[in-house]
Amino acid sequence: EHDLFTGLTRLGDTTLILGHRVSEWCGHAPILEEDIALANMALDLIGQTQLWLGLAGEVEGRGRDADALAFRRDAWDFHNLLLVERPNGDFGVTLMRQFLFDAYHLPLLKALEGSTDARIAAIAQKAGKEVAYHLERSADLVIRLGDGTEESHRRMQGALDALWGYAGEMFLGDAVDERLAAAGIMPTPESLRAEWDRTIDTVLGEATLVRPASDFAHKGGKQGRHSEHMGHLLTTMQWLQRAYPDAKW
Amino acid sequence: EHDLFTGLTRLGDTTLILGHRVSEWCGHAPILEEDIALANMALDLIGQTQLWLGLAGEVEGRGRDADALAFRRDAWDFHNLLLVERPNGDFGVTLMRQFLFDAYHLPLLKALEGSTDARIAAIAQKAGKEVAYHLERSADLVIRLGDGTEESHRRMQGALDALWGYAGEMFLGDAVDERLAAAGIMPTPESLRAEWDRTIDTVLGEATLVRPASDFAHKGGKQGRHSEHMGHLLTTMQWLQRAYPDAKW
Amino acid sequence: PELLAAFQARIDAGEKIEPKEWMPEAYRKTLIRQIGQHAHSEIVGQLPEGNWITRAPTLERKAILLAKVQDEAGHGLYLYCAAETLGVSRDDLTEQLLNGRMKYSSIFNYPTLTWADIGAVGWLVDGAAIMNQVPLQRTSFGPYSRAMIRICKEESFHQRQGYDLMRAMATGTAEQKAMAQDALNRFWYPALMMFGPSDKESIHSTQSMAWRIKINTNDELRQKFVDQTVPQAQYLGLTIPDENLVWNDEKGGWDFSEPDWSEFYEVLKGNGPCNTDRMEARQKAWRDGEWFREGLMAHARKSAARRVAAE
Amino acid sequence: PELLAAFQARIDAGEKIEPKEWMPEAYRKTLIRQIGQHAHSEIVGQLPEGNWITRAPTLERKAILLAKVQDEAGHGLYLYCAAETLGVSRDDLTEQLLNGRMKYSSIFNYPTLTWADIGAVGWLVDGAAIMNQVPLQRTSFGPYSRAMIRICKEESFHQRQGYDLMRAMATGTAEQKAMAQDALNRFWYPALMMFGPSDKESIHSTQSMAWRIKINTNDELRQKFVDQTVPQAQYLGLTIPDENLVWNDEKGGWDFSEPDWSEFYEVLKGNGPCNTDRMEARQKAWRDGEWFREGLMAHARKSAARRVAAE
Repeated sequence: EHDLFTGLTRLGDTTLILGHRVSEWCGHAPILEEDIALANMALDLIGQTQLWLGLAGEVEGRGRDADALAFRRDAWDFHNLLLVERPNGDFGVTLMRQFLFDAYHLPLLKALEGSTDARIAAIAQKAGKEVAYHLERSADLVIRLGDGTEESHRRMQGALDALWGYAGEMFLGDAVDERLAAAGIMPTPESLRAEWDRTIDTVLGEATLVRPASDFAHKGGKQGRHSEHMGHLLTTMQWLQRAYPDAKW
Repeated sequence: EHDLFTGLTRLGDTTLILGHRVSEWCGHAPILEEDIALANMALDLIGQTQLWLGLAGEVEGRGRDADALAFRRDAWDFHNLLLVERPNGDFGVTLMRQFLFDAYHLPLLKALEGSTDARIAAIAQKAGKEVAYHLERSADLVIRLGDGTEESHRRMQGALDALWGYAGEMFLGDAVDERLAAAGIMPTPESLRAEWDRTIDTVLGEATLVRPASDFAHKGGKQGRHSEHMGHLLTTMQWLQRAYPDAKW
Repeated sequence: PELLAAFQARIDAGEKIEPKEWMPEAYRKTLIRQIGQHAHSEIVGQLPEGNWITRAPTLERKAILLAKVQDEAGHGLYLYCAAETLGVSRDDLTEQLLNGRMKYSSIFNYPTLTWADIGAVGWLVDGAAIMNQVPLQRTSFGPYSRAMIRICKEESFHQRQGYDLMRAMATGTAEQKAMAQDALNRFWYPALMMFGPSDKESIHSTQSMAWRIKINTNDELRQKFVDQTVPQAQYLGLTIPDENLVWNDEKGGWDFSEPDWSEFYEVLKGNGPCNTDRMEARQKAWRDGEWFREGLMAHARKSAARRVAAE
Repeated sequence: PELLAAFQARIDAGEKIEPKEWMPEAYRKTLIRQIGQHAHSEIVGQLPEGNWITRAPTLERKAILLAKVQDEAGHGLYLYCAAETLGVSRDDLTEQLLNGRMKYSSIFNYPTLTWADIGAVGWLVDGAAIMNQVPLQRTSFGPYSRAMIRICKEESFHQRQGYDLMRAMATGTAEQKAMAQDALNRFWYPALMMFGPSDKESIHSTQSMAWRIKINTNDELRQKFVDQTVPQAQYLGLTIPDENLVWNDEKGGWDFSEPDWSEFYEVLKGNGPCNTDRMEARQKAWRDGEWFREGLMAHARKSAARRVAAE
């Protein structure tokens, strides 16, 4: 059960933190269509967070709901991927982060649709529809900007290079992953790599971007070891719940 | 007594928030000498905060010490000037904010040295020595950058224009100020204007910068009506005390 | 003059004017200004609410706020499209916003200082906006009228959500209640200002009303807003910050104090608490996004060239 | 070769070498590298601590941390000055830091994740640094030796403050204690790495020791550090994350596990948790400060010209 709780927080914390990062763009996007798209994506991710963390709280059975998990834990209890806590940077970094993640997120959800845990399968099914659209959109934009002007190409390649070291963690399993996979509850991270590689190679190819050669991967987020950025993000995200612990909102 | 508490928090909140803003530069200044100077200035301002807010807590007599006042109030209970909560911007904005403030801070402290309240006079005397140096330094840099390259001139003039609307609040008294002045405890804000004007005109003249014509003044900080920036600053500054209310540090 | 008379006759008959039909130049210009300002307001209006999205206290509230801001950006989009049918491009309008020649609603130059302000914006600001917009569903220009119908539906949803947030605050802890009251104190008069100065002062009103670009007078709408809002505040247990507020049996409405119109003109001049920050935020977004927009255009040109080459 | 022998004789006699005196080119180069790296470490070392200055939990702790970071920038300044006496400018050295040709201490590529990390940095990182630096007070190059004397005094003050912070955490609430233990867990092995790989692996060591640029072997210093730190951890009630830690009566010291040297080389290669962020922060500071530095220089030129004109 503790494994399941951990696995669910890995899913829910990742959508939460990415949703938060995306929501930081609100009102500052380069065109109105992107303001709309980013808000929509953040909304989807926060919605998925409610489901994953809600289920995590249920599984834990200690009376913590999704909000308690989102707003009352400190950094080391979060299990999100390091990739999603990277700062937004310019719009190219935000977009590339989204694409690298979407290309993993979709096969992950497809695999979770086959979970032996019906609750997980149901959430994955709902989320999968949203994320299929996220991937379509982020892949399309990566292509258009990679194969756009010299500057847009340079920025997208720079974003790719900068984020590449944070992509590998998505495919690094640990003992928890293995046990969850053995029980048919969640796929092993490694099993998602091939499809991701295919998507990445196809899209980067069309985008005229060069896939970095290094396979070094930063890790630790899934185990609660985060970057310095995480603590700053939480000061903002959790402010009201921390400052007014007795309030209902 | 409540007036005295308010007056003291106006002093201490202003040094606190400015000290915080200055400390945000740590490790990011344009030259090493500035890293040192900024840390030193922040240190002075935080030291002054300890004295002002410590005395405020004493005067209030409800068991709140300087830390309780600094870390456990929300934005509307802070009485700092709007000027000091302005974001750092580029180094020119930070420097200009400092200069506009120092040129007011020094005569303020000189006047406070004559306070009928001996505790206030003593703090002012100690702080005055530090602030004399702050002003010397910020005035000198404003001159050198104003009369530097075309770009440094443009940036300093831009900073001056952007901050000008926040300078006037330093000289706007309210009923609290009047009562404190009547009791000989603190000077009226208005009484500090002439010396400030002289300093500003001299330094801007040497710096080849143009004093903005407008005398519009944003106000409200002293009364607890802040800008949107204040809330964000507090999420960071107060994080640990809010997240771990039972801890001693 | 004959055209003009026919045009006015159509309006008087309640017909909609469509983009390709003849219209007086002044009608077109007035509409562009009004629709453009309205669109800009939706865009700039994202900022005060966006200010709290990253601090929303629950996932549900965060989702609601995100959905709301998304809707607002969407409204901006409809309205720019409506304006475009009058022959002005979105980029033109944006440029006029950024160089200060076009305005946006002054209300967004006030800051959102506490979480309760998000409630107050929904309840009072959207409330006032709806009051202004409901009649515009019947405006004479077809695309504008249709955009308004869609927008009003969503806005009234936002207003209910804002009121619900306010209710949670007003019935919460002492601190929450204080935040709620403070938000009402700060937003009440700016909300009243949203209807504009008394029509006695307004030059353009008569012509706009004849053209059915404006349907009610500012004072009518302001009265309606007060009459609607006072009982809502009472229900929340909050006090409207107006000592002169009193029920007037004769007119069947509330008497209330005028807002401080000198503040209104000061904010209009650029001296509101947030004018500079708002404009800077929009200018920065536009500037930082230049490479993105150019990248997309370059790609579109390349794709088009490839398609031609392939034919 | 005669010069060389005489030079070595002076060093062996414990004399100080001063900047204007003859010295072998390799001695000069080695010193520039060593002093430069040390200076860069002070500069980059501001970042992990600066990360918590804005979140320091009390005014007193904030003041202490500010004073410490200020000292470190000051140390950077002395050291750059010492390096300048060897004929290399600060700007040169800075450029080499920013383009990656010179390194800074790898320890600063680890993040500060909780407030306890600030204590751990003072206690362990400054502790290890002092262990390295105390012997360097007796180093053969005069300016370096004098800089070290001044630096060591301040560093040991920092270490005591770090230990005091750690004590407050370790004797605080359960959460604070957990943060303290976690900080020790994360910083223990990186601190051990600060002494460098075993001297058996180190190529430069022999020559450097002959020149008294290096006084003790890496392993000696590491042992000394462990022996000093273990009882301090015990006093705090914290557990050193090493199952093999055991007192060895024979050698009169603790046996301990080697750090994971593959991690060390990985971090050195640029793959530490914060290498990229640290370099970006420094590059951004330098880039953003260009106009400032140029402004000052332009003003200095103008002033000089005016003085000349006035004469």
